[in-house]
Amino acid sequence: MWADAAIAAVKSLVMLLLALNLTVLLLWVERKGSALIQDRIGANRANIFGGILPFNLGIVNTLIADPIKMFTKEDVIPAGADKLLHFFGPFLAVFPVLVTFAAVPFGDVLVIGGREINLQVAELNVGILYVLAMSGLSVYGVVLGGWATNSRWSLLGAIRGSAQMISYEIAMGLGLIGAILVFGTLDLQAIARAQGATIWGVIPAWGIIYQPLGFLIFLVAGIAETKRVPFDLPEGESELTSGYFTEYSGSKQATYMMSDFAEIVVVSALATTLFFGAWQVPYLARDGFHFPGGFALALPQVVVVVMQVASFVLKVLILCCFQILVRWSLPRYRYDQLMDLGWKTLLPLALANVLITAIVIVLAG
Amino acid sequence: MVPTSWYLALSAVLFAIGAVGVLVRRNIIVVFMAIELMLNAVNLTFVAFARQLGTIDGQVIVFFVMTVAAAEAAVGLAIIIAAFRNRPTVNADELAVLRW
Amino acid sequence: MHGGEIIPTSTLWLIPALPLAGLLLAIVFGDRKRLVTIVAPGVVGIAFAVALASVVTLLRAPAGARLVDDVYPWIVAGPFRADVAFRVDALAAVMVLIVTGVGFLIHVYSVGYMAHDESLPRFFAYLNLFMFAMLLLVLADNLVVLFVGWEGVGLCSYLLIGFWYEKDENAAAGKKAFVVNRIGDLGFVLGLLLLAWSTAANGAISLDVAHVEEHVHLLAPQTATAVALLLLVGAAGKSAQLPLYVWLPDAMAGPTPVSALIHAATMVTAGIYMIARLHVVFLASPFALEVVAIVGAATALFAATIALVQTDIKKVLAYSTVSQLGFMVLALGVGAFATAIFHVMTHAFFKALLFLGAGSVIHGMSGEQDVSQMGGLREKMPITWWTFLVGTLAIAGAPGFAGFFSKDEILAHTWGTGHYALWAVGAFTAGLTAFYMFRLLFLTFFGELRAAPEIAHHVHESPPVMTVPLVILAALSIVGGWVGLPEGWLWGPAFGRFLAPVTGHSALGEHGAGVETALMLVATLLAAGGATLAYVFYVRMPGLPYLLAWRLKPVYELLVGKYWIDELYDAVVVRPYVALSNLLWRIVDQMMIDGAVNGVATTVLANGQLWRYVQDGNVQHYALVFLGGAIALLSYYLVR
Amino acid sequence: MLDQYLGVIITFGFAAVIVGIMCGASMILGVHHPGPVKQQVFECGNPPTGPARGRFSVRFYLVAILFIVFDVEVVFLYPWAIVFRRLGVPGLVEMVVFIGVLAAGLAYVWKKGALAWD
Amino acid sequence: MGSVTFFLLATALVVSALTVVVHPNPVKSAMALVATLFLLAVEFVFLGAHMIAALQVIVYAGAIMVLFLFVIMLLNLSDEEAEARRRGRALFRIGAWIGGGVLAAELAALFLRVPFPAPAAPPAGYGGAESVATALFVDYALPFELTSILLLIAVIGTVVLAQRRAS
Repeated sequence: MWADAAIAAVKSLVMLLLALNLTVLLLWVERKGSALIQDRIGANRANIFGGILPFNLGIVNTLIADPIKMFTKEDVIPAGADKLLHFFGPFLAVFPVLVTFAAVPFGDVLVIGGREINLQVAELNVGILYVLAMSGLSVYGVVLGGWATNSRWSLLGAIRGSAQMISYEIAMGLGLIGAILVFGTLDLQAIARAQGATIWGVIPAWGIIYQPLGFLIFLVAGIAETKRVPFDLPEGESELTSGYFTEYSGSKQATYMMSDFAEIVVVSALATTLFFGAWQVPYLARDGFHFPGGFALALPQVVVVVMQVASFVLKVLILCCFQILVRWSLPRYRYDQLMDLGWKTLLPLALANVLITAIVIVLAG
Repeated sequence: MVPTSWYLALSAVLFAIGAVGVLVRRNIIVVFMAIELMLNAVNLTFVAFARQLGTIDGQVIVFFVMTVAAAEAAVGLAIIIAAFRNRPTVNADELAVLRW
Repeated sequence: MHGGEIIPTSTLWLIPALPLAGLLLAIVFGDRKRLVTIVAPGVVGIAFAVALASVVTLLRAPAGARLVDDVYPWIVAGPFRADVAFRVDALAAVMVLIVTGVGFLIHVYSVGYMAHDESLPRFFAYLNLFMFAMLLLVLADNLVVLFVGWEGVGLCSYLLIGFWYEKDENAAAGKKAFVVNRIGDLGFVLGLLLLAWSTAANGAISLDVAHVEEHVHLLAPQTATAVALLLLVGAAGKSAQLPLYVWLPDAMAGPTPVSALIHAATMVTAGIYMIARLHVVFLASPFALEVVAIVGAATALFAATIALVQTDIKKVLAYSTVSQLGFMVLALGVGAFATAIFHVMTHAFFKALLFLGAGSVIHGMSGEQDVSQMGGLREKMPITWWTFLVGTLAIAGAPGFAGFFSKDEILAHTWGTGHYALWAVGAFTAGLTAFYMFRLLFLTFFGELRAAPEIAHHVHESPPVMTVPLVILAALSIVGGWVGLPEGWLWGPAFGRFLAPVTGHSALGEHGAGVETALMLVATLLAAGGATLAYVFYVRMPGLPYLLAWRLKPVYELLVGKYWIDELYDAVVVRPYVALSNLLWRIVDQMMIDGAVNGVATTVLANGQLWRYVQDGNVQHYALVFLGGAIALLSYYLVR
Repeated sequence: MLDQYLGVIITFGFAAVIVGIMCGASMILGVHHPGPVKQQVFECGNPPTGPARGRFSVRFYLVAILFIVFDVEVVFLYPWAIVFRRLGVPGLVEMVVFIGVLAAGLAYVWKKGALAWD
Repeated sequence: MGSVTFFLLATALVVSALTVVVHPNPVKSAMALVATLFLLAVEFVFLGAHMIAALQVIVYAGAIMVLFLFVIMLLNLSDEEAEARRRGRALFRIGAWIGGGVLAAELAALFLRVPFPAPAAPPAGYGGAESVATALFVDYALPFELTSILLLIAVIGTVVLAQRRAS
């Protein structure tokens, strides 16, 4: 019993660290990426080793200097605020997101000493529902954040933010249903393995091929969920100062920032798992490559696993960069446009998608 | 294996707490929450009996109970909002008049 | 006695109809006083003429006959039948002549007496109404019609006593008279009903006098006694006998002609006439007759003693009337029905005379009635003085005058039928009568005038319209007595013989004529004694009465207070009655009935209040009740 | 059946620890100089106006209600999606009716303007 | 699973349920209710109802409680303890608490008295998505359709009620 616990612990640590590192990495990517896009230098002040290198990528700046500054700042709690809720605001904003990674598979099976370790923290039979449940809880982070600080503007920001999140949660949910229809199961590992197959022997059977519209709806809803531009109305609004976490400072504000990026990573991870063949490398089975031409290349099990994990991380990274790219290129939506998009376009579209997929499956047999 | 009757006893306690909540609290919304609590206690009994009998029906019924609870919450809160618009109070005593 | 020849006529209804017409005319021409003063007496005069004619036809008819005028079938209800029918037999003839004759004279007198009164038409209307009712009573062939007349006269006496209703005591006197009469009438009605019920034969209930006379044998002894006693109660009410006499003295509140007509001559004799008419019933129960006699004698003595000390001229005459009525009832009681009627006639003449005389004195003294204020009116009012003297002699029973013959006959019959004690009472009362009458005479007409100066120089003789009736009545008071002489004198008891067929013979018993003359001597001596005693008391030594009064203080107080009968009645009957009604009103009505109703209302209200708190709209309270219910249910399962 | 959730529980534990540290860090490491001005609600510099927790339009509340209803719909779709292959056409018909009715609800709300953000 | 964990979980549940009822601040009692629902979801997992547990979190904790929080914020409800202690209420409150206690005791006594046989080991996949789904769409098809109508009515009702009427 304890061996399982240990393995599970290792797996969850690996997953959490992976998620955290990716989140932090994204921080840097965004700072430098946005500078690159907008043809400016970006963060390059902090430099530990006195400018050994000719160029300063600002890694030190965003990855070391900023976090330290954030954690050592004074934690100002406004008058009339509710201490307990003030602490639980950011806590509930990040916690559900981190926990969602438990269901995401990052590899096939690792065989060590005769034990097959499923590279997925928790093989949940109700995988996707678990993910949906956790994403639902993150709404509380926003709501409590706004209510606790006793400031009218942050309350307004919180209400708008949460209204936006819940509107797009439905669309996200419906988007996934298309994929589930195709794969017929809620267990993410099963879905990932199903994507190993090939259509007509050549095309890798990734979700996106079956569900292009589903993927699109899911991605848009995902971005909206993360409240990032073009949907970052809650904090970006000119009159709302910085939305519901204006009254937060120090590590709490850092936590809220981090929740943003964590959510981006989660959305990318889910997108990859469902639509981009999770850890699947085209034509790679457990024992090695099986190219369509009948040509096969045997590989040791460890190499296969490494390749699978690498492909998973790579895909997630690509999607994250895409989302950051989106942030710095699209103008911000007006709030009524935002809601209309959510309710009047995405929702009907998703419903239609579900019906079409169902009909196609029934016809195709 | 925890015997089913313990679960039932636990749900009884939860139900009683919900009932007291309905009686004691003056704020209608909290009364409403107490009612939700009572509903959940009942759900617990359903699931406990489902396990006891080994059938799935109990769980399906909980499914429907949740739907009904959702609809009830929606309409109930709509009524409270409408009542609030006429008389700016959520105090149960002040809403003792059968019309507003 | 019964079944005399019936002579049908069709004129008798005129006698009562004429006064009725007079009444209607008085109502219609109420505003023209002169016309009313002519019509009212005229109508009564014509009625007297018609009555006289019918009596003449009766006299020409064989003895025991009667004129019957069957007007129309009034009540036909299954076995019971009552017609409006009039009869004139010997008894009715005497009565109708008295009523119309004396009535006519009093009407004429009233014209003068009431001349200055502005509501004169109303007075004459009432008088005519009274005449109509009295004639109905007297001429009735059917006891129901008699009863209608009986009530009519009761009403008129109430109206006339309370004629000057502005003053409260007059109205109260009227009410008192009416109430006491009603009590009497109740007895009378019960008597009639019992009589009708028990004399019903072969399916026919009738109150015809003839029918009653035929079937009186059907009455069982105790029923007859009951009927007789009830009829006596009626008579006592109407003729002011002992228990129910209290209203007569108060009736003096009415105008003097009224007292004369109603409370002397006619109405008060109705009771006597009724008993005479139904003597067959009384004969059927000797015990009742004894009671009647005793009541009569007692009333006579009782009233006479009170009259001794009265100072109001009309009150003295009122008590004297009660006393004389007592004599008549005594006569009836001893079976001398004819003698009673004879005394009714003579009494009508001299009592009317005395009352009208008193009226003219009061008229002269401009309303003063207190004898102590009068005196020495001989010179100023000669005619009134002389006629009053004749009246006093007549009532006292001076030989040759009317009262002498009728009263002695009564005493003779009382002795004759063995009622020696009653005779003694009667004789003694006769003495008292003489004493108080002469006391009145001397106080009024002898000595100096004791009135105040402004009244004194106003004293004047009454106008002829008042004095002429006085003179006529004085003549009658003298002549009236000669109709019924004692046996052996001239034409003997002609009056008795005339009435015999109707009222039956009242044998004088075995003593015959000798006894009667002896008794007459004794009575006359007593009367003379009374008169001289009065002369000594009030003319020779005026101080003596006061000395005697002071000496016999308690007796004097008793008499002046009229034995406190009124107070007694008040205490025994009126006050308890009022108390009872108060009690009933306060406890039964207020507390029990209202209480019950209000009680129900208040309990319902209280209940409502109580339960109002249960439904106070607070949802959480209702929820608590839910919880209670649930716990109760569960505890049942726990216990089971 | 507990093994499935072993991973979840452990992840919950680690995540709680990590987030707790992150949130609480500045409270412990940070400096403590609370001042009235510093504690003032930030409104672009000017002093806060009006009640802190003022009311807002009922529009948001409507969105929340619609969210519940459609969330329940989504939740019903998931189990359907899983067993759809075995149900075949009847399953499809069932779901078409279900989605049709709720689409009618959405249309009603749409026409009534509950979604219009004026 | 052991009765220790059960008792731990039970006490946590009871404590959070009590906070929902007792705490004067509506927002705090709402969060307590969310915690209660979450713990109940965990109970469902222990009872083998994985699917229901997930749904519980999604529908109840995720949707309904958000609505409650929205309404609380919408109506800007202040703390309630000020007038909760109104004098007339004291007797009523005590009565209610006693009533609740008696009810709980009676129900618990009744349940504990029943000799439930040890439940048989559940079939494979019991409580999982497939088993619930098949039951739901095969045996309970009609109630499933009725719930859609119920939801439609709820939507229409809410819109009608919440809309600002012409008055």
